[in-house]
Amino acid sequence: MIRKVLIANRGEIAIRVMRSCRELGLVTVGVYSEADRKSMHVRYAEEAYFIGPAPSKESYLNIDNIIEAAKKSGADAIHPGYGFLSENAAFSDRCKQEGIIFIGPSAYCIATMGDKIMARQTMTKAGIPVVPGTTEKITDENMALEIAGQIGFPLMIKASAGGGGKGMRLVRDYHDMLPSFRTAKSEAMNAFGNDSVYIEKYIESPHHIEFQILADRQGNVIHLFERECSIQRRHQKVIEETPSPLMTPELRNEMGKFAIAAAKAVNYEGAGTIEFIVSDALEYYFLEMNTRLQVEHPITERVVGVDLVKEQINIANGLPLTFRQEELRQNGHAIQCRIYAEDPDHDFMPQPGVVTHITVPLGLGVRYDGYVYEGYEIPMHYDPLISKLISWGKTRPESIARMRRALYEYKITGVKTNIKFLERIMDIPDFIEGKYNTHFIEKNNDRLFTPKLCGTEYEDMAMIACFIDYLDKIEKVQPRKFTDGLASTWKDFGRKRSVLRL
Amino acid sequence: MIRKVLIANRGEIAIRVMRSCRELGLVTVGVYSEADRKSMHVRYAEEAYFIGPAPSKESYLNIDNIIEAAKKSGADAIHPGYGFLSENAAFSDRCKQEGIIFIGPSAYCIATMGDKIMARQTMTKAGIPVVPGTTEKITDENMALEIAGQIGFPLMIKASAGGGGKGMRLVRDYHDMLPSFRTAKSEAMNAFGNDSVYIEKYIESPHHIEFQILADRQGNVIHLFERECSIQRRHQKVIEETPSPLMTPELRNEMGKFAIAAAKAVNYEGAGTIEFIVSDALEYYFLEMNTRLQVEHPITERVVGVDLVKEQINIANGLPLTFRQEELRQNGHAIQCRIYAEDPDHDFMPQPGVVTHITVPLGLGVRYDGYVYEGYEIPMHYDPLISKLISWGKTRPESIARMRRALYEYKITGVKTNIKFLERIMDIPDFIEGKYNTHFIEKNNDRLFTPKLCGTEYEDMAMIACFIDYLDKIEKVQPRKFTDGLASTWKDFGRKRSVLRL
Amino acid sequence: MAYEIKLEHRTARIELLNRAGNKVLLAVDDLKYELDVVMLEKGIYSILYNGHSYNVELIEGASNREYIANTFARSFVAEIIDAETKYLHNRLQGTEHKGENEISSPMPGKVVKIPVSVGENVTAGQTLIVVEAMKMQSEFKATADRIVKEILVNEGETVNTHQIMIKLG
Amino acid sequence: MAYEIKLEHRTARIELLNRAGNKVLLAVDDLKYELDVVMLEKGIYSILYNGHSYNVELIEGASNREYIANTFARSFVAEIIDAETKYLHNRLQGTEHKGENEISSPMPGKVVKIPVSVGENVTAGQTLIVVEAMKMQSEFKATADRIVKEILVNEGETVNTHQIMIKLG
Repeated sequence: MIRKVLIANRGEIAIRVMRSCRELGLVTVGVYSEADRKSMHVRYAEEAYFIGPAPSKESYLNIDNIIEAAKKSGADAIHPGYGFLSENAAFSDRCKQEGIIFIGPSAYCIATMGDKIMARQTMTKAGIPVVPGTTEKITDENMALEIAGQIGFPLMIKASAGGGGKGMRLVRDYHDMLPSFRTAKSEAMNAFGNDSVYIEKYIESPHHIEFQILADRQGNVIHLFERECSIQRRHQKVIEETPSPLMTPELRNEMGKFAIAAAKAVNYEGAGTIEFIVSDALEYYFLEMNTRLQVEHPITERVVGVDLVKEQINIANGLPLTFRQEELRQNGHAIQCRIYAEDPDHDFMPQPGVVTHITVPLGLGVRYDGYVYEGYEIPMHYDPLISKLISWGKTRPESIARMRRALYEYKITGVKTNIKFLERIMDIPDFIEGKYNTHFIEKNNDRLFTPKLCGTEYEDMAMIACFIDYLDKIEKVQPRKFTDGLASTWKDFGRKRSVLRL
Repeated sequence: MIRKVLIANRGEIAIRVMRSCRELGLVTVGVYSEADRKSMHVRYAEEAYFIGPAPSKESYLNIDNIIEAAKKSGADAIHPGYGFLSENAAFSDRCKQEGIIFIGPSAYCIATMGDKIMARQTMTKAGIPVVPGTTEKITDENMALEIAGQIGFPLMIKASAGGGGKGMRLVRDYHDMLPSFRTAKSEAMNAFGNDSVYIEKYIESPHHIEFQILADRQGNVIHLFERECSIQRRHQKVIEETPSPLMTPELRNEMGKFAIAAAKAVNYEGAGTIEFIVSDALEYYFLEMNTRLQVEHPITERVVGVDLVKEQINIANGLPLTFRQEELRQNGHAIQCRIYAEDPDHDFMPQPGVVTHITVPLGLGVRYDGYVYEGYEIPMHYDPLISKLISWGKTRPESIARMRRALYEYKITGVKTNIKFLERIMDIPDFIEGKYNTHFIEKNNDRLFTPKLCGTEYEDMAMIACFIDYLDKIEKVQPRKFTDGLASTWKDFGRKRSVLRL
Repeated sequence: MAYEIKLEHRTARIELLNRAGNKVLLAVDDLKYELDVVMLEKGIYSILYNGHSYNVELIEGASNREYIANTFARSFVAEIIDAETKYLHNRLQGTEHKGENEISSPMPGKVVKIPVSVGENVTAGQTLIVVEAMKMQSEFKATADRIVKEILVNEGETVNTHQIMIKLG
Repeated sequence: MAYEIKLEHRTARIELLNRAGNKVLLAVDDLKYELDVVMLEKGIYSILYNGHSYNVELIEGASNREYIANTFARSFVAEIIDAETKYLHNRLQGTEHKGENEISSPMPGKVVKIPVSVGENVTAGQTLIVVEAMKMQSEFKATADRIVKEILVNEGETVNTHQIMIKLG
């Protein structure tokens, strides 16, 4: 049985994993780069080891250093979180060789699902609908043109090793085909060291809907329903919710079965996510599988009532799942907002820097997973995700109202964040009605990027606060006599007026 | 329909009520005494009005001032929270006269249930089991002795207007009867201006179990299951949980029905709580009814999935309940710990003062309802309750493990709190096994008041931190040259050793 | 003496008329305010005005006269203009030229690529420098046809907010 | 020069041997520690020692040499003893008499009742003064038979932590 877990990650996810470990009575081991000595996960962990310089490649992606820290600390398992080494087949394999339990799937699963072309082939063989397109990599330009003709425009060119929107091109007509094919290939080579690309039909107005699954070593696979992840900026999710407003009970049942079949097709083990692309007409296709915990896993935890990290550890211990499909239900509605250190008014430019003040939203139905604290400098080397705010409600409208309330309470000064931008989303009719797809931000551009109009009242209050602060500041430096005269009561106001000179 | 709510309270409950108001889109009005200008509820409210000096009697208990603030602000409803005016029949009545909606029951309900003797009579008439004893007030000493003889020892003498343990005496044998009777009467007179007392059989090893009910104006009454409140210090609850470890489905069903009958017996309206006293043998008796929201309401909210404040407002709006008894179930297990500014090692002496630093527990399954912030001075005039920490788990053991984790994360410096004391409770076998009654703290005295033994390791680390802080401090005041020499790297250590003099 | 405050594009005259503890009487332009102002935590103010409760969070800027002020509705950049500042403002009027000639980074980051060299003629839209922060690369482009006069950073180097990286002629 | 630190009832000798940035080498009594010590927020220290991560929160006491230090396991009262303090400690040795003769409040509160008067003979267990804070009344009692020498507060008055209220003879 696992008793000491090294968390090969940083930021909010490192803390989130450590929390569940602590609840299970497991000892937690953190690792940190030079930029992270003051990071919250080092404070939170019972042990912490240095693993190299700030750039991820030399620390959080450095397999040797992480294995060394695991051995030094005597950790018997490694939880990779998400990102970094979480979907690295070589790392999963290396842990196995070293006799350390990797809390995640086998190298085989990761490799199969990591290569998009191989994944498409595997899914097709298992009878799971995939987006119409090629199941082979395309190298030849003539072949690319020919296949484009067969599939029809618009279409997508995608990198086989892809992710995060890199090596991806939307092609709307024939004469853009070759230039796009060439740039996609070169981008893929630059980003992944592999220029394999394939071609898919482009689904107009697509929805991203994913299913959470859990699979144990005994071959039991269950799904924990869907998450709607269509609100994205720069191909990155911003808001997720469950249940999906698009979903019907029949569709959920059908897609859930396919999600289970997909996991079974690769003998999956652990927690994973099957992503689907769904059209407005509710046609759905397998898009990819994420062989790790997702950033948005908390909304599933809240609605289904399961601690996914504990389940991962349970499975890694070789134990069977503790519940059956029929026992799970969706209770109420949950929404997650991702809080980024970024400037939505300037193309979501990232904003590293020092957090000077923070007020966290709390109370009924609010979950907060974060890692920054007052005085902490958010380093420029890693992801701009500061925290995740999760609201729960009995109904979707209550969940939205609660998120609006939580965003109102949430205050961070020192670095720019997308909090106000998220608040605006909560007021957009398309969102309130649950009628949106991945074009949501584009479509609601006008309302999302115009700051709220406010009366001069707020301007005046801002000025007054600055003024009083300034006066008190200079008073401290060069005290004048007037404060004594002012230490009288409010009643003297009439008499004293204009006696003072500043 | 209500659109603007004045919250006639302070501290965590004022904020908790405002949160739900905000989610409903209602404007919130706060009130504050002289001691509370900097209190969080003034920051949180959209409007705030001054209602008098620090002592409660002159502000939070001053009906005229509160009504005046309501009128000035144009509030159409008042939420009283708990404590203060929440169970004041005259206040409920006054609101009615002034045309302001009182979010709570009628003056009749409050008065009937507030007088313990009248409540006993009413319940007995409605067929609800009450603790064997008198249903009349006892004035005559001979009568007291006679009744004591009939009921048998041990017995309790209680003030009719009582609460908080005042005017209450446990009598174990005949010769203590008269002295106890006299002090109970005089205490009751001092505390409540009313020396009515009555006599009840004393239930050995009692459990306090209460049922949450909701009743609308249409006459629908439902219960939202029980809360176990037996862990008490100085007759005040410290930890509550739901479901109760003592409960069986049959008993729950039976007691729930009586709770509904009790509410119906007084034509109750709003949220209320029926408190029962339960013996180890599972005999149960009506103890009293709290005609308001309880401090421990969040555990019910978490397990049943209902926002009780929203339901109160819904009922106050004259709307019928939005769900039926059959639709409610208990999901998982919730525990609440009350965090007090007090010193458990010195008889739980209250500890007002300035909070210098605070780290709030967060993440999956944790709810935090509080009101203090860094730099805030907890005033000496009001309750020592700083916050309530609520943990949820799929099972009772998970809920305990999560509370232990949350308490570990929770840090407050500047004032003494009972956090460590609560941590110790989580480790007591009686608590873990759910085998406890109101004598829990007494019974586990030895383990609860002995600080954890710790190795010299923690002592050394504490000394080292003080030492380094001190050095850096004096260095700032009188900089010596040595820091330059020290700005080298770790590698130089061997060479440099003992070159430095401090 | 009254002060002037510049808040975004608005400049207002502000004058303290009386003060007793929290209670403040002041005028902003022609409007008189009777307020209860109190600092709760460092830089966090609570203002009560006509029953309304306002919270303003201040972050001090480069000088002690500059602030970022966050309110419920939005965030403002503010500057207190005292006599000295006014004098400087007037003196600088018309002599200041900013932007266009200098490429600076709006955030801390690492220079990953400089695809131009000193003396090179660049055309509008041409990428001059690529800076990476938080896993995102930002390309800084020429807004008009110009000449690269000076390159002040190297590839791989870390830059701070507002640090000038390239000068154009 | 080494310092002495008093932590609750233990007094230890502590000496800084070397320091380079966060890295500190020091000795506590006979134990040498090679540590990574860093202040994260005001008064909050993170210490890494042999891979173990310790957090210590400090609150400064009445003087800059006094601290309350909170660790995971428990909270300690600490005092740095420099040459001056040592001298004072030695000088005061044997001349100090505390408690017993003075009744002071352990917390801020309000005096609600003083049932004794100056000159009165009181017996052990007799209530001398009642102070209320946070809705709870605390009774302060005589621990032995004494005489009330002085009463320094009035009923209804507010008292601070450690303020002396009654002197006994």
